[in-house]
Amino acid sequence: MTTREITYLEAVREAMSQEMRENEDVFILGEDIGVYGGAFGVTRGMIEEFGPERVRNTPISEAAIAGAAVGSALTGMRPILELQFSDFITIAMDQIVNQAAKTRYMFGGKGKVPMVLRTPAGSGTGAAAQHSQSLEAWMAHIPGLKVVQPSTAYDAKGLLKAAMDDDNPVIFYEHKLLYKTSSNVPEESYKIELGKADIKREGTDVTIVATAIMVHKALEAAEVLEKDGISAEVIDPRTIVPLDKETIIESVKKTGKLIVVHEAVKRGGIGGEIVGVIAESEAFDYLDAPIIRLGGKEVPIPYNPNLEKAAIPQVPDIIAAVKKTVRK
Amino acid sequence: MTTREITYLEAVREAMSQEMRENEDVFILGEDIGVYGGAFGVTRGMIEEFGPERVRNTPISEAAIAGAAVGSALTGMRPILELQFSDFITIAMDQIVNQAAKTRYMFGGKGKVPMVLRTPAGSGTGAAAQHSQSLEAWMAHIPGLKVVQPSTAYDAKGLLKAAMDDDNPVIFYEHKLLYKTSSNVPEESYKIELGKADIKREGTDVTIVATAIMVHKALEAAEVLEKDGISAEVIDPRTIVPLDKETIIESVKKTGKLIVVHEAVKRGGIGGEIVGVIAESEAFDYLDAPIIRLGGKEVPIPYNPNLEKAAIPQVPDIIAAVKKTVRK
Amino acid sequence: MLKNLEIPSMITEKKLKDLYKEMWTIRYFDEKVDQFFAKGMIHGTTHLCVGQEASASGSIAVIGGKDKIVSTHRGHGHCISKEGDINKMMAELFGRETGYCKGKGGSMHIADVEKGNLGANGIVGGGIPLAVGAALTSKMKNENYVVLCFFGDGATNEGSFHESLNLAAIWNLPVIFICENNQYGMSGSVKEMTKIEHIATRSEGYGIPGKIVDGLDMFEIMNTVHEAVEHARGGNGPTLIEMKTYRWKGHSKSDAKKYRTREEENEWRAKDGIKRFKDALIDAEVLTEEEAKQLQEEAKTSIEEAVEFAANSPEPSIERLEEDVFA
Amino acid sequence: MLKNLEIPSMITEKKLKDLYKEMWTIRYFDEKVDQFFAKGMIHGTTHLCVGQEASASGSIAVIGGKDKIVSTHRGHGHCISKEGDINKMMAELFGRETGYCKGKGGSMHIADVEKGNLGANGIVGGGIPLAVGAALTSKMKNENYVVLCFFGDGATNEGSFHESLNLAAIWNLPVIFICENNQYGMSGSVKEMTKIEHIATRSEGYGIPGKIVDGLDMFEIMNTVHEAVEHARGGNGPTLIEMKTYRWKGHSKSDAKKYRTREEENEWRAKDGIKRFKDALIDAEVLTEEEAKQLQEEAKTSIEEAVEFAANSPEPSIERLEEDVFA
Ligand SMILES: Cc1ncc(C[n+]2csc(CCOP(=O)(O)OP(=O)(O)O)c2C)c(N)n1
Ligand SMILES: Cc1ncc(C[n+]2csc(CCOP(=O)(O)OP(=O)(O)O)c2C)c(N)n1
Ligand SMILES: [Mg+2]
Ligand SMILES: [Mg+2]
Repeated sequence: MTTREITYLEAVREAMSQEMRENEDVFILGEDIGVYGGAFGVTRGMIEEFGPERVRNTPISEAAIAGAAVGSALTGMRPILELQFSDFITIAMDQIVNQAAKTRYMFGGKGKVPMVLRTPAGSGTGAAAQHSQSLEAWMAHIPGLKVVQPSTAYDAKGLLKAAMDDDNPVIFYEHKLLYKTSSNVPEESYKIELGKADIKREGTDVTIVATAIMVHKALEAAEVLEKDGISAEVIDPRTIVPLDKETIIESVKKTGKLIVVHEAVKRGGIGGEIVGVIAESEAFDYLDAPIIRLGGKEVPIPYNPNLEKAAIPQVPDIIAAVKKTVRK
Repeated sequence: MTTREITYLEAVREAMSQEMRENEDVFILGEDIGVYGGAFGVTRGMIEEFGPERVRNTPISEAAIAGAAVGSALTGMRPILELQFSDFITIAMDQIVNQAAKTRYMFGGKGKVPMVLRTPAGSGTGAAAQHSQSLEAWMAHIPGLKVVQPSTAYDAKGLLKAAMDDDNPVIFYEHKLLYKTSSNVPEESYKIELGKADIKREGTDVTIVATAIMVHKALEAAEVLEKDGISAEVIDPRTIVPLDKETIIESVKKTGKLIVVHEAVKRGGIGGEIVGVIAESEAFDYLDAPIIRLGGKEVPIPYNPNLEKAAIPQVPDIIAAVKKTVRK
Repeated sequence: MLKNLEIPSMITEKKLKDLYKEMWTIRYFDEKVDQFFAKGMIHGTTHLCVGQEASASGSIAVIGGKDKIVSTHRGHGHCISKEGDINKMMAELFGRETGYCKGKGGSMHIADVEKGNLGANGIVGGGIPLAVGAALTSKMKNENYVVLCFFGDGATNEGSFHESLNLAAIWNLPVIFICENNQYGMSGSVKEMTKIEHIATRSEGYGIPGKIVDGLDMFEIMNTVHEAVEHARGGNGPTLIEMKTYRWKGHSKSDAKKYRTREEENEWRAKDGIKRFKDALIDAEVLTEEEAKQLQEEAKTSIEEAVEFAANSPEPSIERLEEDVFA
Repeated sequence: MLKNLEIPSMITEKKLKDLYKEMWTIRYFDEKVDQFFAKGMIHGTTHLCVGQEASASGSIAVIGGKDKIVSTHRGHGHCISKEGDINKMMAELFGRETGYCKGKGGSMHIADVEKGNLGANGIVGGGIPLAVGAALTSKMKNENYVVLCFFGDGATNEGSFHESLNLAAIWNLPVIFICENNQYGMSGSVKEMTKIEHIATRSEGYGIPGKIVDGLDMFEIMNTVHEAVEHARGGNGPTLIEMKTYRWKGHSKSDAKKYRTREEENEWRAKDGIKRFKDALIDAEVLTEEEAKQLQEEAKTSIEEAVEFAANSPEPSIERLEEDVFA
């Protein structure tokens, strides 16, 4: 496969465009996704290629557009819903949680809802409390939804393809600060199976499970730690539902130490789930230090850039946590 | 204090009525809370006592009534919002999560939002997927909200008083199947501090942390286990935010074994948070068996009563989990 | 046009008779369910449409098999009218394996996707956006079907109603919004919960036609819905139709009905849609008293058979619990 | 009434001059913020109300200190008009300790609860229910204040708009809903996103008065809002007022404005609300050219001072991060 370096944002756009060229049932709807190109420019150029019927600019009506996506999916389309900020899912929750996620089960296995809800998450842009949340743990709690959090351009493209191919509602989180990061990405369409973690770096002394942007911070920390003679393994689950428990368990059995890092508020975040999975698994017996979770502080995301950074885990926090664990 | 046996439902009503008699700023709003008495009859008789201005029947507009509660709280009232089923918070999420929870912080410490959102949660009534959820983990993930889950009539009355006295938004979950259970409750108004767990039964071999209706199932299990010579300590956190970590940690240090049980779906449930708290605490070193979490299966709540029961933990599941842990 | 009856041309004499029977089927179905609930024989809760048969039967009468409906928590009538199988319905209420949802859904989630019934819904207003999406598919895939979207008066105070009507309006989608205004939500009356005389007025805020019909008059219903369907099929977008009706029973399983008077109930009962339909059909010589009685009897029997079917059906096995979450 | 000017009686000559200066303060404030953002000197994003000064100034001019407002993401003008402190505003944009929100909120969350500004809001339509709640307090506590609730044209397609207007209507609450229709959401035009000519039409669905005003005409704004305020204070409930206006700048920090034409922009710029107000005041001999120039100059200087204040203010210390979550 021919690859070239493109950004995460371009990778997302390319995945959608390739799919829309191949499958007439796929379309995208959302606020300002037309000539404006979406709040982050992800759909820029798409309305020009696919026209306003397949790149549908919507009113500011999150409940209705989410529901329209669900209803169209139930009747044979394969919609991609772009929600401008992931915080706005608060307005579309009934349609996602009570309808999309439950329809098939409630109907006794009839009907299906093949849709992807793509939405930018996370802090770091100074957009403050109502535009910077990481709420993926909510979605992971709901049977019937799959939840994806790509950390690289390569993963974004392949996972989005898998999400679009899936016959179920998939919530696809794009981290705002990753949009401009780039990596080598094949030109062709390809799929990364949902539910397969990626070991982004192998190591032997400690396992760091990190999601989304924290994957990069964990890798940075691992490099620093290497100089101190500590070998950290960095695992990116990539999809939190389904969660690749095996890969994490195997790693912990090898290293005996676990750090979990996410940007979302630590309390009630997906880190607890991962710790829970390990604490009830065979890996428990291999643990030789308490498990440390790093996550956002118990505050709304503040505006001031220094406070904003301090509200979520940073590289030094990861290094400190690892050292504390390894020292034990 | 004079006590008498009253139901959980009566305890909730009594707490509200006593407070409304004493504090003019307290009022209640919600759907069908007037002559109908609310979907579960909790407010029955209240409109007759307090009149339609203070017991405000609302249209079926969850977003607006939640926002009206927030706005009135911000300007000096102390509203109690009754949401007919806790599942409907999906429609009011923006007002609860983006407004109520964040207002004070976003405003830099100005303004306050003293409101209580009371809502019936849980399965067991045959109301199926959209009327049976336990979504308290969502709320616990949001800084700025407090989250209460009383398991007895006594706790319900005292915790509701504390919630009404609190100057912050409090989400108060009432389990539907507990409404008709009763216990000895003082006639006078009294307060149970938010953030204090209750050891519902002392024991030495295993710690069972259980919430809401699972407290009763855990107690039942503990009785059976006692006959097998296993002494279980049952802890009811009562409020999951703030969480009384100390009480749980102390218990685990004593017993060395932990089981966490809730009705909510296990994946992403508050059980993971509790496990996380223990796994990173000093109690970790005292653990001599993997921690077992019991929670709802990864399915929407089904209608058929047998399936409905099988979807959530039952007494035998708790017994089996304890035995597995203790045997280790 | 049948003698003296102004009705859409696709409504044949046979169809009128079928409709008469169908209305009785709906009524007997819900009367039976009511008895079972009263006796505690059925789990959960239910919302009966006794008294409201006409809005379901009349509306669905004028659409075809490939057209779709989106129903509500008060949805037994809609399901029956959309060629629903009463055996599967009753079995579902009994929580049986043979039910529409294999016993997993219950009354509030009965759906018949193949027949174009996209389901009842436990969330007030929750189905309205779904109907918009289904209509979008019709447009995008050129399938030329229309969607009848049912909801109550109470639902029109939900944000989803507003957002959906606007969206369907600007996209000119083939969806007909049918408000079954039975005067009350659970207990809140339209008079208290809105400040307007007619819910149909809200259509003006979306730039779409709004119609008010007597929700107990089968002919007015058929004609008005038919017109809206033609309008929609012609690519002219949605219509909001308000049907004034009344539920005879309480809101759900337990309801002391303190929010309304016995007199009011009696007034509305006197306007019974089934009786009016029968009288009109007899007047128009479509039906004789004899035939009418027979159709009614057949309806009743079919319900007995449905109960029989349901009662003899197996419970779903516990192993099925974790199936059907994902496609 | 001031010579030839039909205006509410509380609007004195002095007040008119203050308003003129205030409008310039708003414009200069946002022009300055625009520059800072262009230079990357400010974090986050912002939404400027350059061109829309009249709807903020004119509306808030006719309410008193104990009355309240609920603002939007495009809220600098509202804040300034509601006696906001531009020093604290600028400091907030700079993320400083001395800002309205101690640097924790930024542009989208500036609030001045003491002055009755219940805050900007980052959620489109998110403030509307809050305004209803604030009006409810006024009624329940007999405080007799009114609430002006601002929102954009785009926000009127949110469910919260619909639910809130209905709720305020049935409870007769003292809230005035002011839609600043600047023709666009972020990029979606009112023409595309609704099928109606005037957003004020939506008032009919709630049984409340709806008014359309030229949102660049200070006098029409003051008179119309004044009338609605009287109506509300009299216990007659809410009014929906649509103000036709235009934002001169892009939606937010980065906006290529591909969704509209240069010609359209120029047409609207020509209708400048500040200039019209000035001309009218000079006509009415309330103001001389000289005075006008001076007031404008004062406004400009005040912004320079605000920048000075902000720039010299300390950053919040990291220790403050976890404060202010709970009361
Ligand atoms: C979002 C939501 N809010 C509240 C309820 C509880 N509830 C069920 S039916 C109902 C009344 C609905 O009234 P209407 O829309 O008029 O329909 P009707 O019951 O009269 O047929 C209510 C409040 C619900 N199911 N969903
Ligand atoms: C619920 C929600 N959806 C979308 C957005 C993103 N957004 C911010 S402002 C805006 C446009 C709002 O348009 P309008 O209400 O007309 O106000 P204007 O910006 O024109 O003043 C959008 C889409 C948001 N902040 N909140
Ligand atoms: Mg009704
Ligand atoms: Mg606008």
